[in-house]
Amino acid sequence: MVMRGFYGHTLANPLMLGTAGYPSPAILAEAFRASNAAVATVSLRRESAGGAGQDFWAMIRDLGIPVLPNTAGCHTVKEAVTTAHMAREVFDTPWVKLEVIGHTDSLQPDVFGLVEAARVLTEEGFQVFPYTTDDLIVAEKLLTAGCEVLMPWGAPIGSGLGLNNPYGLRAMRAEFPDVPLVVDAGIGLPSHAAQAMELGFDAVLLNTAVAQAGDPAKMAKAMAEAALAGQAAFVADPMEPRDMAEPSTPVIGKGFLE
Amino acid sequence: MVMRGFYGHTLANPLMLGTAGYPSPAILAEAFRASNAAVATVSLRRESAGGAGQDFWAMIRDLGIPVLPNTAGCHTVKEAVTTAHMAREVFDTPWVKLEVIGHTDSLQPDVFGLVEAARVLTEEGFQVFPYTTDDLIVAEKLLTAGCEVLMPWGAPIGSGLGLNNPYGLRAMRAEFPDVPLVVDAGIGLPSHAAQAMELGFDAVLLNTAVAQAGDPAKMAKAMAEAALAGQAAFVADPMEPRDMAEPSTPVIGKGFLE
Amino acid sequence: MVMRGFYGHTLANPLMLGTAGYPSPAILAEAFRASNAAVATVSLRRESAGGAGQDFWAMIRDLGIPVLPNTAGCHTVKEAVTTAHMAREVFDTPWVKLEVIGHTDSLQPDVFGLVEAARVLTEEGFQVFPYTTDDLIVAEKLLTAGCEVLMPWGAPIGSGLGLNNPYGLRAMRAEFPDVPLVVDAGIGLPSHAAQAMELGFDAVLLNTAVAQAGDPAKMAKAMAEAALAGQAAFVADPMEPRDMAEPSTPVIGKGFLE
Amino acid sequence: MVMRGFYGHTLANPLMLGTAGYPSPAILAEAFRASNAAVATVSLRRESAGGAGQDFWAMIRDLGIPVLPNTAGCHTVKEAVTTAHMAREVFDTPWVKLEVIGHTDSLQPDVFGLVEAARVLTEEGFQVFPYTTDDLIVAEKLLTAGCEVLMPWGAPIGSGLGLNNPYGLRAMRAEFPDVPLVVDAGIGLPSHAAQAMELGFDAVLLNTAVAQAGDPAKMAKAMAEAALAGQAAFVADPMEPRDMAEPSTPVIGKGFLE
Amino acid sequence: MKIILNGEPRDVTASRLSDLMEELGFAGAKVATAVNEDFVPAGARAQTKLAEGDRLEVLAPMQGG
Amino acid sequence: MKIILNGEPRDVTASRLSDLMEELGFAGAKVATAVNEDFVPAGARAQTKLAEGDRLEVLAPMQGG
Amino acid sequence: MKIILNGEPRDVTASRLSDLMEELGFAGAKVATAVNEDFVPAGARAQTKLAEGDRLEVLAPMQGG
Amino acid sequence: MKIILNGEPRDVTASRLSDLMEELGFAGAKVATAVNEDFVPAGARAQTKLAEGDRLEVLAPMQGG
Repeated sequence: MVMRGFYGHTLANPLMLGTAGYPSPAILAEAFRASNAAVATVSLRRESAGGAGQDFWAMIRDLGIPVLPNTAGCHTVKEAVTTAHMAREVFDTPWVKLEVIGHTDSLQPDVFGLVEAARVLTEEGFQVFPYTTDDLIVAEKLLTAGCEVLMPWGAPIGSGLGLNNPYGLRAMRAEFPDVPLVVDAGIGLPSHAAQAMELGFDAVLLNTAVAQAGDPAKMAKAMAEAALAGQAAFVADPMEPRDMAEPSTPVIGKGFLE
Repeated sequence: MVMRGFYGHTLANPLMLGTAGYPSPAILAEAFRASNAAVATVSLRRESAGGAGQDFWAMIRDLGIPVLPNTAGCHTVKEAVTTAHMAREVFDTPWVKLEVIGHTDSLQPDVFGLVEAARVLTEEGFQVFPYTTDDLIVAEKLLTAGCEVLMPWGAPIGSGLGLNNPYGLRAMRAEFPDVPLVVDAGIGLPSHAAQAMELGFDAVLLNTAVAQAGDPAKMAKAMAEAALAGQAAFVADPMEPRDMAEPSTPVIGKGFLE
Repeated sequence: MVMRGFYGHTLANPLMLGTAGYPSPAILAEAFRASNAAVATVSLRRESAGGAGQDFWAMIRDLGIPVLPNTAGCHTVKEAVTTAHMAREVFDTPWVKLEVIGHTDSLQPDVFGLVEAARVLTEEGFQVFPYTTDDLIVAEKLLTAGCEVLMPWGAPIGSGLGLNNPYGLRAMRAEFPDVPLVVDAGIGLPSHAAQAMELGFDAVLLNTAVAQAGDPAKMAKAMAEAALAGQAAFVADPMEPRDMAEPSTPVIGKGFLE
Repeated sequence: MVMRGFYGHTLANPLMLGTAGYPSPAILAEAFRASNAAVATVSLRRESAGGAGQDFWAMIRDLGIPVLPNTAGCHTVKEAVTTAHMAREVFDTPWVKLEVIGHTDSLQPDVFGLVEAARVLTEEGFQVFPYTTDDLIVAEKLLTAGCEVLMPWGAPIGSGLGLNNPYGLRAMRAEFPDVPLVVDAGIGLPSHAAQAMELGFDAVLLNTAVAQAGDPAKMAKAMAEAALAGQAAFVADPMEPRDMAEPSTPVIGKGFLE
Repeated sequence: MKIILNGEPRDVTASRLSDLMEELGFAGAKVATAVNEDFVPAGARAQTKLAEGDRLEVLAPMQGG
Repeated sequence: MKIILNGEPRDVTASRLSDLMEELGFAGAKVATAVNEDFVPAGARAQTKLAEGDRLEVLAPMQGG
Repeated sequence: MKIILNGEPRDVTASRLSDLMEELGFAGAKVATAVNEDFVPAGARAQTKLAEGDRLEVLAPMQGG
Repeated sequence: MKIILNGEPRDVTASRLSDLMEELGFAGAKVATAVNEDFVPAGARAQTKLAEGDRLEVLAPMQGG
């Protein structure tokens, strides 16, 4: 199996997990331990007098895994670029999950701003993880802009709908055989995560489905296992589905008993 | 989580694995070890002069897990009942995976013969695992006949198409909350196995998808992990899918940078 | 195109329409006129002192199309058979839409009672239209019992979910090339009706989707047109879907303009 | 029902039909007559010595319906703009179906070139029908560029796969309630056309599914009827699909016969 | 005598079903009859006598799906 | 005498099933037997005699799904 | 002189596009023209001169999807 | 002087950003700063002076998806 590196970094496992919306920091930490997630996505927000951000950071640091800061909520190139710079200083990493949001309801990426911001940030030495759509031309432009990873959405952020357009994701995999691909957003169940990996993707990035589950730690672990299972299936060369059924028990040699 | 017993037996994990069509006995054994499958399905066939069946049996016995003999290929009640008796003597178990095939191409069960054979066998002390459809009335009759497990198909045997009618399987789960349910046949990928368990099923039974994979052991393990992941997700109380997207990163507190 | 007859009767068009649950008798009549439905399904109910049934009958008779009395709500063979006899006397037709309901919520047919009732009624000279599932073995038994039409459900009655298992319906069409097949129940939109006919079915039977639409007459007409369109498409030999794109506008001869 | 105009022009019916790949000019003309298509899409290609284009034009002109020239095969803004100008002169219409192809296999539009070309052409007085994706942000930019119509693909051109992502198309309809929307490309069957219209779209544009059908005229008519049926259903306010079934025949008043 | 008409208790005079149908106002109506859950064809009503407590069903055409 | 063993004609000497199993080399094998489509438990083989033309099935464990 | 007509080399006499169209038999035809990848409207053909090696595209209505 | 700190009006004394961070209790905190929507790296805070009405953003690590 080709292990595609993420800017030279090989993921410990194919799960990237978000840190938002958990019932408590303790449960968040438990979810990460249980799932052995390879990456933790984080953001920057206004620091409170109480220094809430400092406590959060201490907790994340203790997870001992790479952090991927996002530019969530940014609607312009300038805003995203500035946020990326601040994140690089705070988190001390060249990685950035680049979000340039074009639509407030669906949180669909603005692919125009995305490509421009990706170009700017790459030139400034960032390693960009672009949150994008399954548009192959946009993908091509992101690669030309210097991205070495693509993260198409499966469905709108927080929807849990799964893969709305498996055809598009399959086409993306076929088009860019050497590029690490991550399904980012939309995954609601382990079967969705498995399906993404069965398509040959390199990882899944999710948050809401874990944070809002009744038992986030259990769900996080389930997501990680399903992603690994889907990955293994892809490597194991699955059977071709057949339209007509065939017996799996050989009929030859069957006794005559009627 | 309710652990529904199979005639008093609790499965070590939610995977029942078939023993047909592997490239070699060694690979079969490897697939069972790798997946830690809880049950092995087997059949009875005419013994050859060379005693092929004896070697096969030695290998299966070494797996050290419960065997579930099937009545594969039987098209009549009498044939299925006789086969079950012979299997009970040979395998020394009251368990029988009851197949009364009604359609040679699709291997669709004959639900009429199935219910009748289930009644007869139950009276004769068998513990019947009926391979059936998602028909709720047939299911009711099988339970009345004494079955304590139901095994509806997901898709035709050997098709690998997955769950052709998730609605019907979901209805079955809702209708029989206390009955152990197994999706038997049709599963081609780990995501299918996960989906079945996410519906609240108690196990999956598969064979072709593992035996015909390029790497059966790897696929077997993937199927087991996906089934466990789906089961865990069901227990963890998944989020409700949402038609409209929501941000998973809280926008409150976002910096003003444009 | 093979025009499969319904007990020797050729349908004027592939729509059978129910008469239940309309806002008013006037709207019901309008829906039938607008759709030019070929058959009207009716039932028998206790006559009121006021003679409500007499008025209903006058209205239906004026539609001037064949009526298909059902045995809706019958849960036993005896009840269904008796109802069929009463219907034959009242409606003066050998046709009966045979429903033997096995499950009160889903209104799933009891295929055991169905086959038995079909046998009895056929022997007594009825022409049975059995409301059944997509079970091929049940279908075979219904034909053996004397049925010359099969009416599998698409989804539970009144659900409007469409075709829950197109695979099963397709298999049914392939298995019984000479038998008139009708998708009865579950159709909620014209696209569902078209899909059923594209599978090669001979008609669709629906009620709720029309009666409960905001504009029943408009919806009835839409259903009829979609059914006809699907039927025409099946006859017109549709293209095979392709996994990859193909230019429809010829590339050859394109001017060189860059 | 809101009849959304196409640059002030109201379509006679919701079908736009392509003119490519028919077995013969006679069959093409028959398909247009049979379907009463509202618009004919055409292209520009190098004229032969024999003047093949002149004959083609005579035949199209005789259809007596508006023509929509495309820029099929153009991969750059300049090429598309030049082609549009030449088309405007030849076909004497401000309408242009703007295609800027970004991907040779999938014929996926290059949304960057598309928006730029749309801006240029609008400024030069064209009325642009952009062949685009279901990307809401691209759609917004196309409208800002002056487009008053959007034509998202359902699936790759010539694939006949139908609507690969109904969710995205539904979101587009919800986002732009006042903009005429056309599903362009991917439609292979009447049920696909009906589904697009049931989503509230204003028309469908197709070609291959008709031209490559065994009987193009019959298929063209079927597509038109299905589109009209889907449109009518949308207007008629369809029932909500229900997860649990309900009887469509009222049980009240049922006779007691068992 | 008392019978059960369409599930409701009812005091009636006539015992012959044909007369009873008259009495109940169903003369000439488009209805089918069953007594004690058995179908009684119109032609057999004249020879059919009801007894105290018998259950009579009188069914008419109604909407159906 | 001639019997049908697992679908194939076969000349055999023993008529008692238990002896026949020995003769056929199935002694002690993990197999189940049926004569003329009826199951014969191992314990009943000694009392079971086969006649000319009888059909004997000897089934053993084999792969199954 | 030699030009490229619709991608093919071609020997032509006329240099004014309007005359050239006559020479090429496109007089009055429903076609649009481009020279060296730039659109030349019909009205501008008379003022448009072609030189050795110019690329002329003459496009006509054709089937399209 | 009055500035806007994270969107809220705030009276402050120090004008040099580094001093101001002390004054605001952010000394040594894991935060990044932006003045009037431009990023100010930690190393540049000492040379950065704020004026009346300037907008200061002080951002810290927080949960994200």
